[in-house]
Amino acid sequence: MTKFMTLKDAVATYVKDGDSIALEGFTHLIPFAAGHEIIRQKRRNLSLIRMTPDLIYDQLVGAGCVRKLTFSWGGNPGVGSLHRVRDAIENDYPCALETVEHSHAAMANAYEAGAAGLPLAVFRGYVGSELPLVNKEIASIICPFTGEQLAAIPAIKPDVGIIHAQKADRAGNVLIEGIIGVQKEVVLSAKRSIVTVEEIVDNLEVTPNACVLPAWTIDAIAVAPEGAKPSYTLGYYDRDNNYYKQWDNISRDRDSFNQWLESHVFGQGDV
Amino acid sequence: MTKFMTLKDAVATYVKDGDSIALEGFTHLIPFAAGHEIIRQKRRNLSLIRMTPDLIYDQLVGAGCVRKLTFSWGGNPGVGSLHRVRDAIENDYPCALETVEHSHAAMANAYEAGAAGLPLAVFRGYVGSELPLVNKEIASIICPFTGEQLAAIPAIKPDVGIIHAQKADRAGNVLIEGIIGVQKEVVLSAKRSIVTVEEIVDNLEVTPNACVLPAWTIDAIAVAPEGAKPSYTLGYYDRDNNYYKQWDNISRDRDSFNQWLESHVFGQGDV
Amino acid sequence: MTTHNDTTQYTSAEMMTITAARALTNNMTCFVGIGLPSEAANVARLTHAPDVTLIYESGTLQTKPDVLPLSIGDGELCESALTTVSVPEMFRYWLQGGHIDVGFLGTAQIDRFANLNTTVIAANHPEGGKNGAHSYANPRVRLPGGGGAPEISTNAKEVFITVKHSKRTFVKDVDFITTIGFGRDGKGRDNLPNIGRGPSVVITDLCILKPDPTTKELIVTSLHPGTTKEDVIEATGWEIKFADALETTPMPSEKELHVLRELKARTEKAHSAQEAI
Amino acid sequence: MTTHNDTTQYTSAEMMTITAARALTNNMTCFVGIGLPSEAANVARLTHAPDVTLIYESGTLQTKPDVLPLSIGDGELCESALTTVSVPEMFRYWLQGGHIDVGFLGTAQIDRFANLNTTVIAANHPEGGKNGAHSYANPRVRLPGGGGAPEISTNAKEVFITVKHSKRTFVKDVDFITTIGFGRDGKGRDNLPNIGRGPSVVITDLCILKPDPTTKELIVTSLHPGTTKEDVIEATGWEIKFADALETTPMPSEKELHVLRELKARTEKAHSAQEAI
Repeated sequence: MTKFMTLKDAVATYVKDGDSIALEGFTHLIPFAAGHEIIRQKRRNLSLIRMTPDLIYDQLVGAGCVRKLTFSWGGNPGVGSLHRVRDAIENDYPCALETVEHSHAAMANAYEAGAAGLPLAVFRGYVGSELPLVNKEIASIICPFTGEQLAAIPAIKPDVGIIHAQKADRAGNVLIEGIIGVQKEVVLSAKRSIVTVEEIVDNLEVTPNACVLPAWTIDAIAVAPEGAKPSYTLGYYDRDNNYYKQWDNISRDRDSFNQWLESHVFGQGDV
Repeated sequence: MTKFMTLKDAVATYVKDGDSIALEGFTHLIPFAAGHEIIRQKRRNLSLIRMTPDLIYDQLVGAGCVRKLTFSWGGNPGVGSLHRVRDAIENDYPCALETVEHSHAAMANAYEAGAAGLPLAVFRGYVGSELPLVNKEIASIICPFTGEQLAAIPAIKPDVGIIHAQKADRAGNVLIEGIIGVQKEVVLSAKRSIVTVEEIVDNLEVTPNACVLPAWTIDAIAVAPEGAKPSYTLGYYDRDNNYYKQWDNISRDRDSFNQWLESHVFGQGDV
Repeated sequence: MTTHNDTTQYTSAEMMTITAARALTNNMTCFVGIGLPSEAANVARLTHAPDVTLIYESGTLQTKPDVLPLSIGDGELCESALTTVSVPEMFRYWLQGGHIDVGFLGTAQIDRFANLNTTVIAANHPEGGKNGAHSYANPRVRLPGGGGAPEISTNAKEVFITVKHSKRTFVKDVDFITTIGFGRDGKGRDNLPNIGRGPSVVITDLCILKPDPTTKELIVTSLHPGTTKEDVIEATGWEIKFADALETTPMPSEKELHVLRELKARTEKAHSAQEAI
Repeated sequence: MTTHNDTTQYTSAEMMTITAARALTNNMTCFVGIGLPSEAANVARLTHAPDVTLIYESGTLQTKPDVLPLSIGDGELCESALTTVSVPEMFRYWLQGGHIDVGFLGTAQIDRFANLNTTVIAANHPEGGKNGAHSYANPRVRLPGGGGAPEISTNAKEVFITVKHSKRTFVKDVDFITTIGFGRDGKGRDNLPNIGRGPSVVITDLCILKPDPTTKELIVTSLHPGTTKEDVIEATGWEIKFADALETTPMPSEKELHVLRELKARTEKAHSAQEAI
C-alpha cells in the first residue's frame, strides 16, 4: 500500500508551504522526527497549531518555517522560555511570527469540534479572563434554553495533522496508548494526516476500547524509531528530561541554535 | 465503605418517586436487575430516559412505574414492538405515558453535553426531518463564525443514572468494556448514580486508556451477577436472543405480562 | 418462497440482498443499519468487497461479524471490530465528522423523493401523508422511531436504501419524514451547507431505483430478472417512471448465493442455541 | 538556603509546600498545576491525605506518582494513574463537568483580588496593570500563557493558589488577567451562573492569605513562624491587611519534612539519570 512511506516522502507529499499544521502530542509522543523532516525540507510560511508548543515548535520557528502560531501554553516545561519563539516574536528573527493565544480548554474543545465536523466549539470558558480582549477569534453564543452565555471559538481543522504513535499493523491501523492528548482529534479533523510509529507489527493486540485509528483515516504512515525523542513513547523509551534542560542553553543564542540545526537536523535525514 | 450496597438498598436510597432516570446500555450491559428492583419497590411517576427503550422499559412501563419516556428508537430489536409501551401510549394502560422523541445522534449529543456540564448540545442534526415539528425541545443556534444553523437540544442531566458493568475493584472503581454506549456519560451527568457489577475483584487489570469510572463518581455499587440478562456482559455471558423473541408473546397480552411480572419480578428479589 | 437448494433458483429476497450487496465496493466506509442493510453489507464483505469497512452505531468500528447481529449491539460486532468507541464519539467524530462514505438504511415507508418514515403510519391520510405533525398526533401504527437514520442520511456522503417493494411501503408522500431523502418537493437538500448528497440508490426485491438527476424523483433503472414493469407499477403507490435505458439486474452468482445462505444458516444456528425464558 | 539535615531547621520553601499540602484533605478531587502545586499535592497524598484524588490536565485520572513530574504529561503520571483519558474529555467531562473540588494553581503575578497573570509582564505600567490589552501589546516579559488555568479557576468548585511572596509577584493589579480570581473590582464572580467560588486560600513562603468575605481582597490570616508583618508588607505590592485574629502557621512536622525531602531526592535522582543531548 502507498500508505506506508519514508518520512521524507510523507512530508514531501503531504506538507506544503503555507499549510496550517498541527503536530500534536501532549508531552508524550511529540513527533520530533517529523518536525525535523519539515525543517530539512525547508517548508515556509506554515501556520502551526499546538496546545503546548515546546521544543519542537521552538526548532521549527527558529529554522524559519513558521509565520503564525496558535497555542495555549508556550514554554519549555519545567525549564523556562522558548527562546527561538521569543526571538521571532520580539525581533522578527528569523522572520516575523504572528500569534493567536487560547486556553487549554479552548483548544481542546476546538480540536474536538474539528473532529466532530462542526464549525465551532461551545464551552464554558474564558469567564473573567482578558484573553478575549486580545484574541478576536473568541466569541460567544446564548443558550436558547437557559439564556446562559457560553464561549464559542472556531473549530480547528488543520491542513495537515501529524502525530507519533506506538505502532501500526500491516494494514495501517495505528495504536495510540498512554497520554493520548488530542491526537485522535488531530488526525480526524485534518485534511491530510501523517503518523510516525515506532514499529510495524503483525497484530496490535488490543483490548476492545483501545485508542486505535483505522488505516483509512491516515494518509501516510512512516516508521520512525525513537521518533518522539526527547519526548517519550510509553512502552518504548522515557522522556529525556536532560535534553529539555540543555535546550535552554542551546536555544538562547542564535549561533548555538544554528549550529545545533546544522549538526542535528540538516546533518541527519533520510530517515 | 457505604458505596457497596445491596441492590435493594441502593434503589431504596437513591431512586425516588418522580425522579428522572436513565438506565442505559446500548444492547450490551442493560441493567435489567436494577430495573426489576425498581419495579419491586413500586416507584411511580418516573421520567425514563433511554436511547433504545427495549424490554427493560417495556417492563417498567407495564408495571406502572413510568409517566414520561424520552427515547430515540423504541422497539424489541430484531423482533418487533414494545407492546406494554404501546398499550400505555394508546390506551393509558396501566397509566398514561407522555413521550419525547429524538434521534440517536441527538440523544448521544445530549448525554455528552450533560457529562460536559453544558446546558445544551450543539450538533448538525435533524436536517429535513419532521421530528422538530413534534418535539418542542429541538431548537437551533447560529454559528457566529460561519452563519450555519445547527441543531440545539437541552443536555440530559438525569436525577439518577443506572448502568451495569463488568467489575469493580475493592475501592469502588468500575471497569466498563466492550460496547460502552453512553454509560460513562450517564454516570457523569446524573445527580446520583448506581452501578451494578458482575463481581468485585482485587485489581481491575486494565490497559492505560480503559473506560474506568473512579469510585468518587458513583454513589452506590451493587453486585448483581448476570444483572444484565437477557442482555449480555462481554466476557461473562451472551445475549439471550430467545428471551427477546419470547418477550413478544409475553408482553402482547396484559394478563400474561402481569403473570410474568408476579413470577419473574415480584416473586424474586432480595438480590 | 421457493426452495433454494441449487443456485439456479433463488428467492426475491435473496435477489434483493445480493443486489444491495453489489452496491458496496471494497474501499467504502459504510454505516450499517440493522436488518436488510446489515445482511447486504456482510454479503458484500464476504464476496467482492473483503475490505469494505462496516461501522455500526453501537460504536463498533470496522467490524467483521461471522454471523449476522440480531441487534445493533450484539457481542459479535464488538469482538470482531478493530475497536469500539462510545456512542457519542460514533455520532460526533465518525458520522458527523465526515468519515462515512455510505449510510445503508432500511425503512418502513419511502416516498417518491426517497424520504423515509420509521415513526408513525397515520390513521387516515386522504392524499398520502404530507402533514407529518398531523400524522404523528393520529397514528394508526407506532413504529420504532428514527434511531440513527436522520443524521446518517445527512452526514454520510451518500445513502443506499434497501426495502421490500409494496404499495404499503412505497407511497407518494410518507406520513412523516423521519429521515430526509430529498424533502417534500425534491429540493430539500438544495443550498444547504455540509450535507451529503443523499440517497443514490434504492434496491428492492423487484428492481433498482435511482433519483432523477433533476427532479430527484425515484425512477426504476433496472428490473430484476423475471420482474415486469407491471409488477413494479402494481407495488408502487405513485405513478412510477422507468428509465429510458432500463436494464436487467444481473442474476445472483453461485458464489453470492452460497455465501448468503451460509451466512444465514450460521446466524440461525447461533441465535437459536440459547436458553428459553 | 539553609541546610536541612534535621527537622528543627527547614527552608521557607519547605514551609510553603507543607502548608499548601495541608490545605488538601483526603476526600478531595484536586486538579493539579505543575510545579509548586504538584509538589504540595503529592506531599499531601504521602502524608495526611493518602486517598486524595490527583488529576493532571494531561488526562491522568487519580494518579499517584512516585517522583514529581517535570512536565504535566510525564510517563510516571500515566503509569500510576487509575486511567488516562483524552485531553478534550479531561476538560469537558472532568473539569467542566463539575467533578473537581479544588483547582491548585501557581502563578507569575497575583493581585489583591487574587487575579492571576501568566501571560505578560507589561513594559511599563504607571499604576499597575489594569489595562490588559495594553499590557499584552507592550510586553516586557512574555510568560508561557494560560494553559489550563483560566477554566480551572472557574470550573473547579474552589481554587487554592501557592506562590512565592515578593513585590514583583504580589501586585496591586495584575498586568493581564489570564485567570480570574475575583476580577478587577472584586465582583467578577457575582451573579454568574455555573461558576465555582474561586480562590479560597493563597499559600506563600511567608504567610497564608484568604479573601475577605465581603470585599474579596486578599488579607493575611496566618503568619509562618519567624515571619513578621513587616516582612509581608515589604513583599506585597499593595497595602496588605491582616486579619484581626491573626494566627501563626504550625511548623512542619518531622514526618512532613521527611516525606518532602525524600520525594525531592527521588525526583532529582530520577530526572538526572538520563542521557545528555
